Amino acid sequence: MLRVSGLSKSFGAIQALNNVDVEIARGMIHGIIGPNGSGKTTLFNCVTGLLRPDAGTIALDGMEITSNRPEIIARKGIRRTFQAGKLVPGMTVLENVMSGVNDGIGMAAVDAALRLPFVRSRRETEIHDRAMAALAMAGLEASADRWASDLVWTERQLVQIARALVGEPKLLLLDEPASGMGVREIEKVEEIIRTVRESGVTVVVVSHDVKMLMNLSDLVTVLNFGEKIAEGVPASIRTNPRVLEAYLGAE
Amino acid sequence: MPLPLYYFLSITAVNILLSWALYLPYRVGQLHFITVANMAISGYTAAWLVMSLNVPFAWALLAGFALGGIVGWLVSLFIGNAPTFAVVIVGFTFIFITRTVIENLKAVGGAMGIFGLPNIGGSPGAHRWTIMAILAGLLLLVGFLLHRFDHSRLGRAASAVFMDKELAASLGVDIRGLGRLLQTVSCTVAGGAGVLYGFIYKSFHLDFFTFALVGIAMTVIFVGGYATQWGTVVLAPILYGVPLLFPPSIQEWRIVIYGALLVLVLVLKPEGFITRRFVFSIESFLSGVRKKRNIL
Amino acid sequence: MKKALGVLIAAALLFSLVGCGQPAPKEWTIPFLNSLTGAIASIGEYLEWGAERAAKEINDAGGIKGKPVRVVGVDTALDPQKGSTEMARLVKDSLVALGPVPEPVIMAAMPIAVENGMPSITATTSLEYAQKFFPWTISWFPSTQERLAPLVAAWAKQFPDMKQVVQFVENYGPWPGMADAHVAGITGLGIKVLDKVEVPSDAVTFGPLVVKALNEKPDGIVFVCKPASAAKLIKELKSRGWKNMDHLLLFSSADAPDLYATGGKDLNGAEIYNYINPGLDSPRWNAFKQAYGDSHKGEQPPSLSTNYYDAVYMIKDAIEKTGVTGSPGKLKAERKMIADYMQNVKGFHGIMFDWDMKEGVPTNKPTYIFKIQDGQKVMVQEVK
Amino acid sequence: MQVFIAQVINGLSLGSIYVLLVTGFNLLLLVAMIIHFSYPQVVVFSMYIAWVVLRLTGDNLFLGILAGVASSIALNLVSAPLFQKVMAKRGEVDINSTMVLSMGIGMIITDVLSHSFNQGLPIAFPESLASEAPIVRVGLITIVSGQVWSLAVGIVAVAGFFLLLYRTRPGRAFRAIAEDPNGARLVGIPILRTGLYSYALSGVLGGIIAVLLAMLLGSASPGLGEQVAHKVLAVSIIAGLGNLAGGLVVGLLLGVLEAIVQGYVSGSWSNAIAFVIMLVVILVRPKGLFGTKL
Repeated sequence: MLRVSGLSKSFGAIQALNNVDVEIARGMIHGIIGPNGSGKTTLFNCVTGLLRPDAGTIALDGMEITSNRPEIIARKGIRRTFQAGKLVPGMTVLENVMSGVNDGIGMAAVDAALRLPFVRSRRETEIHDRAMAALAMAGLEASADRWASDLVWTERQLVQIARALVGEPKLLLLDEPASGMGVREIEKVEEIIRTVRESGVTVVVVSHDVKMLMNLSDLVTVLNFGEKIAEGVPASIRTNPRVLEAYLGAE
Repeated sequence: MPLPLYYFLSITAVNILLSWALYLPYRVGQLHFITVANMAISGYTAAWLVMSLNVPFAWALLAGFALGGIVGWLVSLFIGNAPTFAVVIVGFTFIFITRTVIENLKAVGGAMGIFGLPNIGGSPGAHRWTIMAILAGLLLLVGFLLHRFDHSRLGRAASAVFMDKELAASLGVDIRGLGRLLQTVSCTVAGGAGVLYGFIYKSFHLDFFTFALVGIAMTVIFVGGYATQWGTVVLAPILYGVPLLFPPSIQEWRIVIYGALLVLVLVLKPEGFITRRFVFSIESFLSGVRKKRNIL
Repeated sequence: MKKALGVLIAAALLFSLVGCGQPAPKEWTIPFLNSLTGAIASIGEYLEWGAERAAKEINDAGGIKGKPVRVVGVDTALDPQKGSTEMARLVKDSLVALGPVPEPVIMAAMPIAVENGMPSITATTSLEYAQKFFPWTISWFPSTQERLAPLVAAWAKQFPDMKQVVQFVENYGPWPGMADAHVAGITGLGIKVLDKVEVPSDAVTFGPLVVKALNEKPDGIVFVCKPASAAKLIKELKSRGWKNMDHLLLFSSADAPDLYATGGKDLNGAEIYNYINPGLDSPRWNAFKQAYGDSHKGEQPPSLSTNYYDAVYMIKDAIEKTGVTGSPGKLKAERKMIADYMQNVKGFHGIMFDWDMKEGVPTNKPTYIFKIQDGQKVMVQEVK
Repeated sequence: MQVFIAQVINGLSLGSIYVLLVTGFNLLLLVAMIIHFSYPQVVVFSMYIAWVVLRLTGDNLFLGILAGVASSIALNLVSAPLFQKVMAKRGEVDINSTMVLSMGIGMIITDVLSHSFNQGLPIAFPESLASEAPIVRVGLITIVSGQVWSLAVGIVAVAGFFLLLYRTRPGRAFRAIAEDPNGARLVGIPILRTGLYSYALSGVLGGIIAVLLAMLLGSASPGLGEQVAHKVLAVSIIAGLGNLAGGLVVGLLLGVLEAIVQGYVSGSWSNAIAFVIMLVVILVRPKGLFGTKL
């Protein structure tokens, strides 16, 4: 469903991505792995339009989206989370999740202006219900009214996933969804990711946590110094000599 | 209505409108000082229409709103999603240009100013009631729109932009479009407020629209609280009203007290006095006791 | 927190409803809307000093109709918002007021006095501003056009060698109009007015303006700008070799402490015109000078310091000569009596000279040209 | 031609004021990520302190200058914790809260100066410090020593701080703390001491600027800081925030531009024209002419 071909991006002298091809198939959990600085997040940033690639194309369902603005790409069904766990601290959990739905400005303005105070439009009701459903999927239904600034790290990651889901993505990009978590929390995240996939969303997970990705992914792509060095099912990656070399015995 | 109360309320209302005009673009992190220039542009234009062309006040006021909106919209085409710094420079530039142009325009009295704006509705009493009615209506309308904005996906989108533009974009927020909307509405409100400001005084002078006015609005917003529209409503009357009660010996140190207050609040209560949490607890109380709180 | 805010708002509203309190029937209260804080607070201070000096003299001599007079300073802080609200508070029950002081506050607040029929003397602004509010104020200065043209001409006549003149003009309030009046006077003598060099009000350095002016090769220069700017322009001129100091003429608004504080000895020899003559020798003036020096580290009274002194005496005259009683019941009629009286005062005894008012405009105030010497003004001539 | 040269020299003299102030402003940005909108007011405050001491000591230049510098350091160290407290986002400039805090500080300084010093009247510096006598005069072209000093110190300061911040260990430590205090602590930089040094350093610069402005302008008034604050901020933004060399170039350019406009076009339009040109630049290059250096 997503085809990345010949993608290159450099920052000054650093070649963050060098002629990378990745193909994400529908319904998969696709893992992208690589040491720090291998270009994983840059890849996400290019796909979501936050960075303009130097070369290469990105196509979603056969339609090229390479030069689209980020909000257009988001509305076409690609949603992501951030490694830093970016939530708006001054909003509640529910509001943060609801902020995942954004329509055109004009429509939204009219919709907002033409209501009495405390009366919610049909669209807002729908967003609210979707947000509650997404929170339920992340197991955070009970935390809907808490303030985002009061959440712990793990909860922030889960709220981010819920916020991405509420936009009804075709493709969900998760950037280090389990960084800084303990074993049991990681298992919980894995479980949520599987549930998401079962609901029909294709998932791409970026991580340097090899163990988790091997557990989770149907297919794994390995990046190192901006280049794709291997791709395959987890079992084949485990034994790939180039991967072992890149990780210098990390496994 | 007692005269001092009329001036206190009407000037406070203008201060609230101006502060709201600054508050709106600040929801996406833009300090849009052009609003003060807008007050002058629309105010002088409306005064000129009334004085020189005998246009009825209602039309002149509408023209003031429209002119503010048009200027704001045209500028927003260039700086809809500009970084704060660029927006600040735009504001300075417009304040300086507006000042210089008006100073040199004989038609609006140049450096002297405009004297003797007529009473709306014929008598001073009718004038005051008209001004109060318009201001009250405007406060309700703008306040209502702000409330709706803050409780809609636009408000949530603005909060996301305020925190992180990359995040907002990846959530599908049209940052440029949102900035344009907020800037245009802000400038429209400021334009109308400028017209009313002059008609309260029945004169226009360039020194009505200085950086001091920016200072008032900024203090109101930051001390009152920049995350909700209500801090402005509470702080504008206090900041303007309480010093009127100071004995002369304290009067003298008023500006120092303002400054110290601003510094203290920023340091001790960064979100200002009226925080979002505080407003939420009131709103959830209003919308039904203990009912599951909803985001409207 | 919320409760405290509520109490504050309620207090504010209540206070503005109640107003400043009724004027004590046992004394004459004259509120003075003045700029006691902010950028021109130093001017506000000596304006107020003058008014209070008059009140003290009057009280020492038995008051007005046997009742003491009290000047109450009301700070407007250069702020039109504050000025208008304070004025609204005063017009409820004040018989007469002084001020407001700077032009933006006058424009915001005077319409309230006019609308409510309360006289308020704006004794520091020019005719152009004051006349918009007649008869509820009077102009302290005569017509700009009629007065300044001969005044500047008298200065120029001193120097037969002077063939061409440049003006430095700041675009503030009535100043461009004053510059135009100067042009009329100078060209009347056949002297060429070369150029108007505009002085930006926030200028920090003055080299560019001075080079522009000097490049026109003027023999004389007239200054129509803020006192501090004028002083810095003169310093800059001197450092670029200007020698004929008496060929420099400063207009009356530049005659303020800022000028001397900034310019110091560099001003020596420059000429300045004004409406009061500090060198006058009269008991009343000498006492004023002495008292001012005593409370201001020996300084001379600035030129505007007598304006509100005279204004308080004019109010005294108005009350005594028109039979004003000060009773709250007759407020409206007595305000009108005072306003009408002041519009056409005949033979008012000012601290320096006697003058008449005609329809709100002084007709026979003398004007003077001085030479500046070590921060003092030495009279050159009186211009009738 | 002679006029043109004279005006360019005038412009450079005005520009050197902007350069000095913008360098101090940028230094605070670089070592502490602060937008000190009221930095010029702080400098003017130091000028006043220097003036007070000059008066008290019978124009003892050494003590006067020392007092100016000391007061600048003191003011900087006092305001430092306030700024650190309000900064929500580390590692990037938090324009909104630091700028507003700075506005508050500026309000206080300006008002205290207009109350408590010389009855609010302008202050004039003694001849020994602020000599008006030109060292060069050819026709309309004049140069006074204050102009030479200001420009020279401006250039030296830019070069010196550039080298210090980007080429030396202590300088890199200042930068590291500004960008990421926690990271800096992890790599073993003594946070408190280094932080104090960097604030003290910008205080020293502020004091020197105060003395130079006293030499160049010969006088000061409570409103002087406000008069130039907008332009200093604008110069820093146009050049690229924190870009020392850019601030030097743009500061001088703005000075020359203003002088040329005042000399050949119109004094009352000089602000408007200068800001329109700056506006065009910022719209074309939102990150400034020379790029942000933070």
